[in-house]
Amino acid sequence: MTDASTNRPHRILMYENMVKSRCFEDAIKPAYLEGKQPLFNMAKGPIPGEMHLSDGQEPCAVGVCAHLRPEDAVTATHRPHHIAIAKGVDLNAMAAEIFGKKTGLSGGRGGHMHLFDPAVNFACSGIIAQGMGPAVGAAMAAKLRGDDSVAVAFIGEGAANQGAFHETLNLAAVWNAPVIFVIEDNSYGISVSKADCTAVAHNADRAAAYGMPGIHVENNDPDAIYDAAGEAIARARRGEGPSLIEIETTRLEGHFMGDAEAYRPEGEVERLRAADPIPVYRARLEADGISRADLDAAETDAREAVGQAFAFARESELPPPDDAFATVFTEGSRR
Amino acid sequence: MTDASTNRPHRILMYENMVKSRCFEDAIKPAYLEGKQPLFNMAKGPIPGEMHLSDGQEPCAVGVCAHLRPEDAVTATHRPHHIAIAKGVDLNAMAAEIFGKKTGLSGGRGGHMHLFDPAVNFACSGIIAQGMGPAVGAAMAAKLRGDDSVAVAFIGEGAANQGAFHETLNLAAVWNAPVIFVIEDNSYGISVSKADCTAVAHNADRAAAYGMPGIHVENNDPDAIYDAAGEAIARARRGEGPSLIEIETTRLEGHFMGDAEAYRPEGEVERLRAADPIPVYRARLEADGISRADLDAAETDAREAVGQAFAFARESELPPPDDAFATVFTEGSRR
Amino acid sequence: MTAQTATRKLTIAKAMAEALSQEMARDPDVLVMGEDIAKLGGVFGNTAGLLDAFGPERVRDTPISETGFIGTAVGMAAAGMRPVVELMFVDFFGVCMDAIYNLAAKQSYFSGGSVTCPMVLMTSVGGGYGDAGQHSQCLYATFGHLPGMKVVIPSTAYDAKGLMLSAIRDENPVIFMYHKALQGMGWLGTEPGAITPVPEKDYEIPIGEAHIVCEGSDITLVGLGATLHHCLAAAKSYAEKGVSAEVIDLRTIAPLDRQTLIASVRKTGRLVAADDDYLSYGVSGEVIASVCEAGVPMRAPPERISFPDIPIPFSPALEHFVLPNSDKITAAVDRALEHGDD
Amino acid sequence: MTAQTATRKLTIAKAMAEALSQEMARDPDVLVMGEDIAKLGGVFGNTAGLLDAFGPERVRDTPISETGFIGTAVGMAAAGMRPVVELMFVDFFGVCMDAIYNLAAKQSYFSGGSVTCPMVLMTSVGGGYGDAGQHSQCLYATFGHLPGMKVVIPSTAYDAKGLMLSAIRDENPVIFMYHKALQGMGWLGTEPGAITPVPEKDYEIPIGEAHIVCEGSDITLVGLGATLHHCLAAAKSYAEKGVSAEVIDLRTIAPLDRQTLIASVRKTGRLVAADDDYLSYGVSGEVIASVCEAGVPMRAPPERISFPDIPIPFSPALEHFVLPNSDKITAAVDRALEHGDD
Ligand SMILES: Cc1ncc(C[n+]2csc(CCOP(=O)(O)OP(=O)(O)O)c2C)c(N)n1
Ligand SMILES: Cc1ncc(C[n+]2csc(CCOP(=O)(O)OP(=O)(O)O)c2C)c(N)n1
Ligand SMILES: [Mg+2]
Ligand SMILES: [Mg+2]
Repeated sequence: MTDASTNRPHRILMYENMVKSRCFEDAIKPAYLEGKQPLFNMAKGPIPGEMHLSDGQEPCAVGVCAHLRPEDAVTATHRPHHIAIAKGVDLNAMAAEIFGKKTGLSGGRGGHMHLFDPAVNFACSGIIAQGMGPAVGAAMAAKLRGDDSVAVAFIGEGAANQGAFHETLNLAAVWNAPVIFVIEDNSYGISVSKADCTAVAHNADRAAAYGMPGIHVENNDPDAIYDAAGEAIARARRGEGPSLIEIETTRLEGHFMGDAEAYRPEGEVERLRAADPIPVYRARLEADGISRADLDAAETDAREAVGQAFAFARESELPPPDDAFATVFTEGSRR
Repeated sequence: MTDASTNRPHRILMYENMVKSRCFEDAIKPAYLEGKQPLFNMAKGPIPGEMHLSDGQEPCAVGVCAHLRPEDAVTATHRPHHIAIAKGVDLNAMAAEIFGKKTGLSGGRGGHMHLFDPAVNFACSGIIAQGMGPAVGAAMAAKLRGDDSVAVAFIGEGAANQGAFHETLNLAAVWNAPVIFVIEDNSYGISVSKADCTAVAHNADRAAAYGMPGIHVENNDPDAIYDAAGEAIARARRGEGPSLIEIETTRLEGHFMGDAEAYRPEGEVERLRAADPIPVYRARLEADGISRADLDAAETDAREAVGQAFAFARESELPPPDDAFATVFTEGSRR
Repeated sequence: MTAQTATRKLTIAKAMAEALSQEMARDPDVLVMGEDIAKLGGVFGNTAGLLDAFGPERVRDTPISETGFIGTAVGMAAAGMRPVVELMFVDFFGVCMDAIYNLAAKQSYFSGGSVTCPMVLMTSVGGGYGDAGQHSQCLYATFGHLPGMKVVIPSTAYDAKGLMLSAIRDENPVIFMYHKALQGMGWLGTEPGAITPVPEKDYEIPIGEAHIVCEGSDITLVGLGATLHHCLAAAKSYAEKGVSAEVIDLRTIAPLDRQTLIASVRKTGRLVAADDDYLSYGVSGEVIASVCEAGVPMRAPPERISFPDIPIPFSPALEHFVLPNSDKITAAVDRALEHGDD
Repeated sequence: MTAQTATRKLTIAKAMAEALSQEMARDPDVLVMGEDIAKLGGVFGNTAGLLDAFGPERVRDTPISETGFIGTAVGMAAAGMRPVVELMFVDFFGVCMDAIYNLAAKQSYFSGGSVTCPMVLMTSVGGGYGDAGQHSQCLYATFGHLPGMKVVIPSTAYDAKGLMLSAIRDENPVIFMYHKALQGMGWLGTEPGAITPVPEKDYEIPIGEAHIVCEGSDITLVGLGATLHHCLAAAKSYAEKGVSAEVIDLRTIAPLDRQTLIASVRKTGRLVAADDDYLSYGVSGEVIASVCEAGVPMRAPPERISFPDIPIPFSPALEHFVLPNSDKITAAVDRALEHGDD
């Protein structure tokens, strides 16, 4: 097993991506609210529609993706920003997509829940657990072609009660697919707590129903996630099949922007914010002797990249209306 | 726990229902082939369509249903005859339904995969795992009304890889529903063996993923099934929630009539027939001192009931064509 | 009280919640299940207050297991309860359609009427607010095409309450589609015409009957949900020009009230149908086919305004270009009116 | 060899299997997955021989997990493979439609064309052999209504091979519906007209083009799959009476070839459309609407013969009463011909 505490380059990169992801969400927040005030109206402003922020869940994304190559496929959910960033999705095109611009990843057709970047094999979806099948498929394609790339499907703990979860874990195990299923357990599906809708305390225990390893990672800890993911991914690359990793993480914001969060117990948000993984991780890195200068540099790089991306998105043109009719079908055929 | 070996009335009834079910299938076979020879054509004859026989699986039905009352709901599958008979479905109306007659359970609208008898709360379906939700619903209705009736969902082992299996077991556990899920493991889903499509050796082990008891019953043994079901049903009646029971059983016929069964290993059918549960159970009952006279009487009663049912079915009229348009919607509404 | 009642205006969300609450008080067999319908009161507000009023036994948050809880509702309905379940967005039908169209919708028929399925499936439809291709669909025809279920969609709060009471009391599965652009949630913006006076008293709106919202003689405009309001806006603009448009709200998609449509076009001789579901094999096409196969003499070719056969794009620059609106309806009406009486 | 080829007749099942086998030999990225498609060769024979020829890596039996393996196929397609998956009966779409309509069908659009989904979903349709309400449906319009997928259905073995080769080579998801009454499995009985000469050579039939099977001037008959053969039977009977019917096989439901339909009815002035899917929001209604909205002058009201809006009953006494057939088409043609040139 990798000893994360000594694996400095990864840890600084992980920290940088955590900060980049948070900066990205922090840049989204005011932009999203433009035109939606005083009366919040989701249809208005430069970024309409639902907006699911990933604040607090950064460790899951960076700890797993630190092990991945561009050719390794990742499928994410309706809450995709942190994962997209950790996987190396083009930040400018991603921001532009969220602003519905011509220069966006899909020219504004997809929006924030439908980010596709084939250059780094990233995709996400607005349907719970929908990405799990495609991850198994990407893994099987690699296996059939005989290369050692893998696929990772990220889901929330709420998705672990969807039928697709069962079908894809079973299929992946039967076919010995090099795929890793990662559950970001932020303990809520919108307003419904995991305890109120899940028959087991730890979804990792469900791995036994598919004869695959199930790993439970506590405390939203980037290094522990890095280690667990490292083993599971190495295992998959060795042809030893799928794994399930369940990560205890935290959702610091509402389910989507505008969520009143009345369903949260008194003081929960404050408690979670007090354990914000970003300052916690920075403190640990400093304690482990990583220089403040290096960490400050990482933060600066992250901030600048996000600043550039949002500038690019804002400056970009909206797509011409006729673009609505393009790419419904891919032209041509294999002759 | 009930000591089945001393529980004579149940055992004789169980044996009678096993024989009745087998007689029913034996009566179906020639009737189904009428008009389908020399060239087998599923569309022809008094019983068109697919025909899924239950030969060999009788122990599952009788061992479980011996504990059930008319108000306890049972949902079955595309292979429903043995379960319907063990649950006490009107045999005449059932046979008539399979012949597509006006006097059938649904006037010939449903056929052999769609047998509904509200008098004994029996239903079945042609869609894999579709009956599991309705069983949870029947169980919840009983729970909410405060009576101690239960529901049982029968499925095949192939259905244990369908998403509905996961969703309904989780929901039943979360809501503590008085429902028992019974897997008839005949080791095949059409031509696909359980081993080729299931990531665990025993589906009973999947119960742990829902925090419910999982019981594995070996050897297609009616008494062992009776005991396991007795405990699970008593548990549900006491309000202690759902259970999963997996039964090793055998499919002595093809998946449906006309199945060439080329996918079976050499000699498998012969081996299974040598362990036909009906003669095996009769021998045990005799060894346990139940008189041949009682068992012969049970067989005679079973034969006569089936003979009567088929005579009734054959004599009955076909429905008038216009019946096709009736009962699509139930008239009236609650005012 | 009655004075206040008469003038009391509600949103569709509140009208739905009131109907549910009144029926739950009246009928102990009614219960509500779905994702986020209890503690949260429904993402779209239509179950607000029910948990406090009726408790967690009858108002149940579910796991994200649509096949599981809809199948469960069917079993409850067969056992004599009257479940109202929510499918948060109609776009999600793909994960649970079997339990709806193959189970709930066929239970009466497969049992020859001996087992009923009195349940309501509430589901939100429609776009226009930038929620993209998996959260903005309508799928009216997807449900209307399949037998054994009734499908209704209110265009006003008044209709929402009356249709909901009828739906719960119906002995059959009823798909109750509510349009997000009409729902009256502040955060979604709302068509003002959908917020109407709603009597507190118990009343039903018959399922299966279209509603002639305003009578006219020159052209028939047919809409439902959001497009009904576009049709009304178009009709208004023509009234000023002295053109008399008859506007029909389908209200029920299945069973479709063909008589009312045919009678209207017999009178007007012109037809423009508008809906925001996909065009091909869709609602407006069925309206046109039903009128034409009846041999109604037409003074102009019938026209339809529907959502084109493309996924719903996210960017407002794209979505608003392809969404039906009153301008598109007006353009179609202009074309129809150009045709004289030949 | 070529001589034998020219006259060699195949069933649709064998034509599908031949197309799959030839394309798998030609293109290493093609693989086949589904329930009972390997060892058994497909319940409906369309994958017979593939396992022996190409082995278990490329010919994969799956668990009964349609959502799982169809979603998996989409991931394979995105990765550059060309999966052909089988949904044994179209009736089962309800357990996996999300992976089809919300995932496969929208991948190109959501990615702005940067990720493709070249996959084929083969699925059996149709009844008439007593398999009842969950194993006899057609659901053409259910698939045709939703954007992003192409939908084809062959009426002959010749079309089956050419459409299958086109479908596998298409860069988009193609739903390949094969009709059980045409499939040519002895145990299902078969329409003899579906068993046709099939060249061994590689050929494609363009997706999106309807096929004028026979030209005529008095009336246009439109069918697909099984009803195409009913239309041909009806046309034959009229030919003897000196009435010239033009018969069109839709072949592709989406995208629908409206031009061909419109041009034909412009010529004949009469239209009868027949399909065995449910009537409302269905195929024949769309055919009628498409012709009428084009303002084609008609000599008689258009008619449709479809399956009524009821679940499919089991009893032959009921099923054969409600199924479309050539007599029902003939009756509609008679009604249409009564109308002179007004
Ligand atoms: C099939 C389906 N059902 C319901 C929804 C609505 N929905 C969107 S997000 C969400 C909660 C998901 O919870 P979880 O999986 O824990 O992810 P999280 O939001 O916590 O990141 C729900 C129910 C959906 N998008 N898809
Ligand atoms: C959702 C769905 N998928 C596929 C089928 C086709 N099918 C009918 S029976 C069957 C095999 C079922 O195997 P199992 O559950 O073990 O039951 P058994 O036939 O062995 O009794 C399959 C795949 C179906 N009816 N429904
Ligand atoms: Mg969560
Ligand atoms: Mg089995």
